[in-house]
Amino acid sequence: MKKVVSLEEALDNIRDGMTVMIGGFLAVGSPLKIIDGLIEKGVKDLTVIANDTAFPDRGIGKLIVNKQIKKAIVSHIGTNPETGRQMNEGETEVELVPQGTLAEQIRAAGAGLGGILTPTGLGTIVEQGKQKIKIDDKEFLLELPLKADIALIKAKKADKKGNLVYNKSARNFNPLMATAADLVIAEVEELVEVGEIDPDEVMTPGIFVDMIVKGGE
Amino acid sequence: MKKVVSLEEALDNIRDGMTVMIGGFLAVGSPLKIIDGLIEKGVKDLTVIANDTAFPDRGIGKLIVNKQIKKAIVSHIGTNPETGRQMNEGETEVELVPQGTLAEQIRAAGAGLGGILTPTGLGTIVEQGKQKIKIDDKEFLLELPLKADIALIKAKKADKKGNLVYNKSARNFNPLMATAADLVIAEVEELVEVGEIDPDEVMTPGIFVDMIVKGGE
Amino acid sequence: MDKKQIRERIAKRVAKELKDGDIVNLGIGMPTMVANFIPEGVEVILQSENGFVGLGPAPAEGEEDPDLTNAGGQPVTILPGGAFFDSAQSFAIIRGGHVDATVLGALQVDEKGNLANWMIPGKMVPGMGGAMDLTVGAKKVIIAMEHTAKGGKPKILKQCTLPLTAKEQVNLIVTEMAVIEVTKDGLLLKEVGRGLTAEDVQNATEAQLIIDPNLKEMDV
Amino acid sequence: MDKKQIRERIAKRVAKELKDGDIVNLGIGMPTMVANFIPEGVEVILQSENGFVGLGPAPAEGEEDPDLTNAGGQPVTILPGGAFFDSAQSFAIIRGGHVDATVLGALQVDEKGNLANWMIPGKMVPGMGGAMDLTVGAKKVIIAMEHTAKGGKPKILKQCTLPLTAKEQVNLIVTEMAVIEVTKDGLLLKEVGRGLTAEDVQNATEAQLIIDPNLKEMDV
Repeated sequence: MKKVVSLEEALDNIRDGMTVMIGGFLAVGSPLKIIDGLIEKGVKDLTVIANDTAFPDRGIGKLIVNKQIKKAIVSHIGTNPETGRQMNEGETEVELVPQGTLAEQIRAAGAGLGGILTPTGLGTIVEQGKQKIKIDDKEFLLELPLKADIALIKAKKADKKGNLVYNKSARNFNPLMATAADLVIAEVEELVEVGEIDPDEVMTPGIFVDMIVKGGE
Repeated sequence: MKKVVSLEEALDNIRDGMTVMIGGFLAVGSPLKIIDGLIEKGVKDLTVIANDTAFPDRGIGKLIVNKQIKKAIVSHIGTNPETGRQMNEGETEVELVPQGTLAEQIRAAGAGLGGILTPTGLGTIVEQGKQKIKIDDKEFLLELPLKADIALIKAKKADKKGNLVYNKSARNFNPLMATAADLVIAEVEELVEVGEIDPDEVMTPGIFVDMIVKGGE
Repeated sequence: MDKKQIRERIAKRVAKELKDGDIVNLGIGMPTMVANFIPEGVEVILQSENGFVGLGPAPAEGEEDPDLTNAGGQPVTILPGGAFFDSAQSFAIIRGGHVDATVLGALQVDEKGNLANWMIPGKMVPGMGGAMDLTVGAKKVIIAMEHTAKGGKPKILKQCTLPLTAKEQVNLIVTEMAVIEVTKDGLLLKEVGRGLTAEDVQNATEAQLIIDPNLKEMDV
Repeated sequence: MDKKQIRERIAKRVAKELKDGDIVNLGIGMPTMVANFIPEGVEVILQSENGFVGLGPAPAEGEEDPDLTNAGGQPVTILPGGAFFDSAQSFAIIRGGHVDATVLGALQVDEKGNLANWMIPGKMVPGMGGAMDLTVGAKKVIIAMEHTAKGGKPKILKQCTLPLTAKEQVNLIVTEMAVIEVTKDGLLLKEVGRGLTAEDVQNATEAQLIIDPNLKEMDV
């Protein structure tokens, strides 16, 4: 498969109703060019799995404002009042998940685990509908894997085999999401030749990445 | 706490009967200097958690030959015939664990998870005594966290805050074990000043590392 | 005291709880201010749940790096010796008990150490973000908040009425009026604000306070 | 055929199963040889469970790096575009279904696709290493082994008698005598070695073989 593709080729794979993971933390480390492409293309009824819904005018928040998201599975919506409004008025479904649980659920899907046991959320409404498992008198919630049709991630640098290097706090959910979707599309700032990234410095091995889109810097 | 210590100071913490994780894969990435120190000191009745028991004359294998290990929790003993002999004659207890399960059990302990569900080992003797959990008609084994009193790990490079960088395939279990023990002692080839390791290249953050011992190259 | 003074006083008092070498996660808002008041000679390592340790002060204007923010999205710096990691590792640190203390705000906290700080049903639902993991995982959970809500309504209750963030995890409550420890016998009033009596604090608190025989004045 | 010829034949035939772009994990021993016979124009990425992708050939003498070995502990190289990772990530790749094919040896394999290759109770217990994860996680499990054990004793059985490595996970069995697919109806004999008949293969096999109507000669 050709790995380096145009934005249009990448967008061709994202269709109405799909479940899409989007990397980033308050839009830091989000694939902003691909998100703008989704807005232009008008793909709708998406189920989005992400850390948060960012801001109304930035990152995933723009997809919220543009009403392209049917359901958001996120840990936080406080920075985007429009998400709260749509949720309260029943326009958009929002499932709030503790951030660490969200990270482990995505990782579990990528790692072939059937679930993980976490103490997070015990005694709160997060435990509703979930199996509780007691181990040596300590209770845990059984949380299930979260996977997606598509993962849209963002890296600082890629080689042409798809090996990725992230920058600073823009790493966040990107490496996890790269493992947990049927198709992984990475937006990258810089594209280098194979061999230019030291194998010890690769943060996401190229085997996880299906397509690379050159983004802005 | 002073982080950079002598081999003797490090060894003072390791006492008879403790549970000790030791990094490395067939001795590649094992803290060989600390292991030699344990042999010289004669610490005994150790429960060792490691990938394997290496070779009779190298790495963890030396501790086996020297009869310092009461119990070994490992995925493989095939390269060390002495381990097999001691096991068959009831001199040393050996618990064999699938390698991927071992990695997740150590990670789970470090990550505060109560356990993980894996399909590995289903329908084999590995499932004996373990809880099976069915999710959507698919069965998984519930595997519990593995933690230790001490983790003995090996890195290529450390700064004086304990940030670690591993080299090539010598990384293996070291970053996982660094998260899962009460006291973490890292043997390192090279010691540099704080600030000399790019925060993006740190593989084990210094917050996990309690002591650093300068080893050979 | 005006709002700013109140917040500074709380942040200053919380800062004294941190010990040299502690790994600390500060929540968004007032807890973030604690970083400004850490005593001389005490070095704490700040963890930022979006993916690093070694959180430093805000950069000079014009020096902001769009790829380096705190969990509130504000531009920050990383100190020498810091390290970046992904969100799974970040929460492995948090959930795994590698954070010595977390400082969080609260809507309500009760005498059992229950905490509610992530939603007011039908009104404000920002989401829990990392707060549920932090309260469960950190070795010490410190609540930094104004003692009462608007109109003097108590926030320290017999029992939280809002949806919980975590059950029985709070260790210490620091307000502009008091320092209160959560013990298995209930809430122990350890310090009162300058010029206040234990009774003043009790009057602003719904839960019954146990008065520490060594009750002190808050030193801030 | 001598031992070496037998092993080469098996490795050559297995190599033809690999497709361009496949991510492949080769077990220790004979499976490792498969790397030498990958057809021109087919690029596979080899995964080494001790922590990398992009496994390359053995280094020239004197060029060995003690920190770079395969899962058998032998010095190897890494190809441009390869990547190192820790053991949790390595097995996330394996268990998570990111490996297209694994090639493993066997003591026994049976008509249900059960595999036994990690212990002979009371005699030889090397341990399962990564084999249990590989058989469960890889999309395709290929067994590469001599058709029979010492003295012509069948290794392809109605039912494994040794402790299993994994239940019902084997997809294909390649020996010097035959290529056999595990189907839900049983073992399908697809190819026989040059000069052999289906009957010859059946005589060396305990399990009942279904003869493929398009039975071919192994092309190696």
